[in-house]
Amino acid sequence: MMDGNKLNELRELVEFLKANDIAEFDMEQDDLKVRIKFAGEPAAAAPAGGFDMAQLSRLMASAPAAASVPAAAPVAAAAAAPAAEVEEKLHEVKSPIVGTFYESPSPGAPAFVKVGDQVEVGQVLCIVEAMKLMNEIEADVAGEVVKRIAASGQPVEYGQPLFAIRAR
Amino acid sequence: MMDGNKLNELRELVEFLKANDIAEFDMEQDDLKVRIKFAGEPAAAAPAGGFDMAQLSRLMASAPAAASVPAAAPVAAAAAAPAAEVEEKLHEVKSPIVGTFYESPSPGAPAFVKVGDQVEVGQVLCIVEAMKLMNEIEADVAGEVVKRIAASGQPVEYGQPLFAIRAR
Amino acid sequence: MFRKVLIANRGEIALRVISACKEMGIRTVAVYSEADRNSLHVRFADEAICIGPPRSADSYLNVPAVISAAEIADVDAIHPGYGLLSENANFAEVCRASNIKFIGPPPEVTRMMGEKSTARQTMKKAKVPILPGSDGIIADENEALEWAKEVGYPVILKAVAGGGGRGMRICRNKEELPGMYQQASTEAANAFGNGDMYMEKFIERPRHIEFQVLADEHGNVMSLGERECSIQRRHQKLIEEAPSLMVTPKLREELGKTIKRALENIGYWNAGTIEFLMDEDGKIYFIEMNTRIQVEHCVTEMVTGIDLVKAQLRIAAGEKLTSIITRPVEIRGHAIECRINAEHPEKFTPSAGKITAFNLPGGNGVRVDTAQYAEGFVPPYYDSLIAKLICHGSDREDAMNKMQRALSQFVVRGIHTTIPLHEKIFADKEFRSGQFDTKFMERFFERQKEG
Amino acid sequence: MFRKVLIANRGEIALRVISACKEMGIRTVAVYSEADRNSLHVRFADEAICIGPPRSADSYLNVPAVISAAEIADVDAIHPGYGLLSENANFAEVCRASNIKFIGPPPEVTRMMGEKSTARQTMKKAKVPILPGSDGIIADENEALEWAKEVGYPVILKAVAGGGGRGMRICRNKEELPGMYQQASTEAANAFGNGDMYMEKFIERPRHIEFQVLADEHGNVMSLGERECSIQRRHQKLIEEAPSLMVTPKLREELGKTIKRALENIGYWNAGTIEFLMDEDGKIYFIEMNTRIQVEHCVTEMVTGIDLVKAQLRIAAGEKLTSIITRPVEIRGHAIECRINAEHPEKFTPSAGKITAFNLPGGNGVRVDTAQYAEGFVPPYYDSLIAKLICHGSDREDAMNKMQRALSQFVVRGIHTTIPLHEKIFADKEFRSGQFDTKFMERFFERQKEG
Repeated sequence: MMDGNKLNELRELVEFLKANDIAEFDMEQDDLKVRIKFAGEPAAAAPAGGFDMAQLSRLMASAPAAASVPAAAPVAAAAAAPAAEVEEKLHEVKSPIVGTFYESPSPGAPAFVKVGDQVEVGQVLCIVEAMKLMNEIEADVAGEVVKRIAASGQPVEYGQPLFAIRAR
Repeated sequence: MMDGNKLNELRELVEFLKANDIAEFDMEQDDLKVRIKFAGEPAAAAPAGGFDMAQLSRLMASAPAAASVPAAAPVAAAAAAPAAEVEEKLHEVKSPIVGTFYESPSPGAPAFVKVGDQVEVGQVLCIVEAMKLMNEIEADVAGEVVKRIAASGQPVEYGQPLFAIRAR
Repeated sequence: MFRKVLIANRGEIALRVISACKEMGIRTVAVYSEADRNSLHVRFADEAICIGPPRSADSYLNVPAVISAAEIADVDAIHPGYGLLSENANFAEVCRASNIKFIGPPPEVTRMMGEKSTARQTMKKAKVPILPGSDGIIADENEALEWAKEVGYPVILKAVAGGGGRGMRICRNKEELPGMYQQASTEAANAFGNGDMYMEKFIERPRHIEFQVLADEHGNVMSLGERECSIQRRHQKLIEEAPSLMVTPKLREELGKTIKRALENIGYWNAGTIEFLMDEDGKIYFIEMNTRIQVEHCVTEMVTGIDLVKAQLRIAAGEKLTSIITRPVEIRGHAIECRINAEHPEKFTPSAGKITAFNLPGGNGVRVDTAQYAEGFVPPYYDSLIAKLICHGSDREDAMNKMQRALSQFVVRGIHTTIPLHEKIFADKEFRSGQFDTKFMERFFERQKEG
Repeated sequence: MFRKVLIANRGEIALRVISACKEMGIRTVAVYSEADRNSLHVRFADEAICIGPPRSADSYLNVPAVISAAEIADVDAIHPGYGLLSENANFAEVCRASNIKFIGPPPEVTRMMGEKSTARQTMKKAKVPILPGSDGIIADENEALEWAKEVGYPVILKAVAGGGGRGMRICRNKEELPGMYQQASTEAANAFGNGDMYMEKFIERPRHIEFQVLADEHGNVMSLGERECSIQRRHQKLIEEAPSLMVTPKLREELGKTIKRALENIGYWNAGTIEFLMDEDGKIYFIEMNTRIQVEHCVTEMVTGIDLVKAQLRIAAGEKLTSIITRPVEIRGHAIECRINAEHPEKFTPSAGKITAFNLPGGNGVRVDTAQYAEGFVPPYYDSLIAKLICHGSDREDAMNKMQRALSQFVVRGIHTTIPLHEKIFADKEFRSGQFDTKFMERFFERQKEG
């Protein structure tokens, strides 16, 4: 219906209208008609959830990432990685809890899975230890393990990608 | 949908409308129709000076102009007028100094010029008094006096438009 | 001193604690929910760990997540700020079990002071004047009538487990008491799963006055004077001051001594606040104790010159009060705090969203505590407090004039804030007179409607 | 008190004066050049008048424009801030002729203290220790040699009309003196149209220490203690402190008394600053007096609790010092100011332009004086100072730690600022030791290059 270019233009238009507190906007040109009317309170921006990263404020955007998450902090070290993966449209298995990532059930034991393995839904991929409890993390899609993003023994934060899986 | 040029035009248009406190705007031209209606609080009113509103930062733009230049301050009272004139591309004779505007050489005497007069370059249009000195302000273009913007006896600031002249 | 501290909070108080730690050379670890990824407490901490989704219950109130973050970041201590986990004795216990120092009192004392009737008994024993009322739970209507006779009407019935006005009734005579007792108890049982009631003397026009204390682990207690917190809307403080116009130096000293005596006996340590009501005759009655740092701690800091958050950290690290506060406490000038909330200034509806313009007032005697910034975002999930504006002047008049000036230079666009409300309050004659009570806001709104 | 005051300045000091006026209930009139239309001093004044194009000479320094604006706005008084017209005796005279109160000393005194040799004589008479040197202009080489013999080598030759290092020579022996005298005099004649020279004892490693005074129109003078201003780059102060580690309470009191005696005799009123050099042995010598409020006045405000700008206004309105300062002046804690300039932090090239992000630090003990804001614009026409960051702590160590914390939270994007430079200075061992002198920055840059 709309190509990416048009969508970008529309996004720009809407953001512009919002920034200018415009409540309604109608436009007709050739075979194109646009009518935009904003609901409710003016200036209510996008919700805190998903889309916000794209609209990072200028203050944060222009700040060196290291300022908030220093490279030295292992927790955050891997957090930057997934961006590249996302482009390949791989499925990411994310940590549902804060803790320490382990690829195998005990030291020296073989890893639950390795890159190239085919996994099923519910298959244990790794352990995240939190407060002395070993939490088994299961695959939520079936497919091929393309990458192990976290390193064994590494602290992980909530929502941090652990594995990339090419879903089948 | 809309090319960058059009978006720029629209941006300019909206800023202009905001600067002029316009709440709704409809337009038809050839196959183009535009209708704009502003939300909520009236946008920032016209600024103290002339055209600078377009360059006002967001902070200043969203602030009521009354904060910096109250309506009660005679200095700024007439300052809002020129915006409308600009569209007609009239030449503005601006005050080169801060002072008090007088349309005639002495109280009760006829004005130097009146609306409709044809003036020549160098012809005295008015007086601006500063520090007890009467400074004659001369026309810097030849043409017809379309409007006297400042009122006699009114304080004027540097750069404030005094007359609008349709240059010939 | 601690090497590394985790701050289990968000917003201005998280940044306040981070700043105190930085100034003391302590490394800081912020925790945050997904909604706070771009918050300044995340940006300005040395490390930051995402602990869960936006909902507080799943992130900031999620004890395993916070403890796990503390473990992987290898911190020595956790500062809970205010609200959230700050008065959660279970959390303090888990910290203890995990060998992480909880920056607050021992969980036993938090529990004791958290139960209103126990707190009353404790204070009563130490001869702190308490509001006349039932010594604990009232068994039935008849006991309620007896207590009311002893206390004298009007009385107020309150739920032991209560808060926010539910399970609460004001009774003016013995005829209406039995019915109200039943109603309130039923309401409390429905709301809190506990219908137990207690009774207090009802003061028609009370002032809310609270005393700031510091206590160390070695049994030393110090009073830092009082705060006047009567400007409230629905039990939410809007404006706080120090000192209170109603507290004479003599009263301040006497109460300070009494409080000291009370706390020395119960093994309390940390900063703490003893809340009182003052009646129309200037008599003062204990109501409850808060065992955390408070939102309004800054006004005490301004008039005493003592950094309360640093004091908390030093106390938790085992230091003695005598090494933290080396001079006699002296009250200098007058300080006022305005809570700037992301709310509509008349309707009080929360106003989340993107901030499009943000100018902070500065200059002489002006302090701002905030974690907001231009183009920041106020998420809809949490407390609406976005900034505290604190002004310190030579006297109350000077402080009020500074506040008016500062409010006029505090610009926030994109969301609604309570700034315009504060501007009106500071222009109000009754407020400026200093002669008000906790019903002030009701009268103020009436006047605004009329005006 | 004045009804309405015009502020003949821009930037942070204009906003500082506007804020003081607002807090005192005085209406304010801002003047501005076309380049400053969107500045906060324009926004926050009650009225604002454009007085000319961007160049200072055509606007802020344009006496007829400023006076005319004062007349059309019908003000009682003009506050000149610092720089610009603040020490222009002619401007003060025009104000007087126009029946507008100039907030500063009488023009006669400004003239007297503006001439260095006259100022020296005045101070010498009052027994203020002055730097040994020629009593006025040196007629020729021979007189120069005689003076140098009396003063003792090394000596420094300076131009009477001078400034900024031109017409200045350090002479270490009698052989090089005659040639240097000729060179310096010629240089001064070319630069200032006046080749007159004077001579002072040259101190190898001096500290710059200055005393803040207030004086009223009734002959009362009060010293508010000193500031340490030795951290300079090319005679531009970068960091100022109060008190100075080198000034003992005894020296502070003695010098205060001497200064008081000196100023009582010359009919001075207004705030004022007496600048001294301190030699390696702790001996202190008068060098010059500034008859205006200074950039660094804030550090004195922080440690004394006295508002200097309000004091200026009250003095100008005829009040007595005894009613302005009612308690003995006491120095409390330690304050440090960093000048945040829009300059490259290493090359010091001015950095005008649009600010794209701006986050001010706040919290306990942090004061920011600025007229900048997010998305504001730094015009290329004026002084590069965009903010002053002032931290007040219990002692120097505490103030330095606060400053480091505050600098780390001060975010400015879009232009370069000296924030990174300050961060490095506050991490420097010599700076932290407090044992430095006006050559500190040279050594600091050397260390930076090596490191």
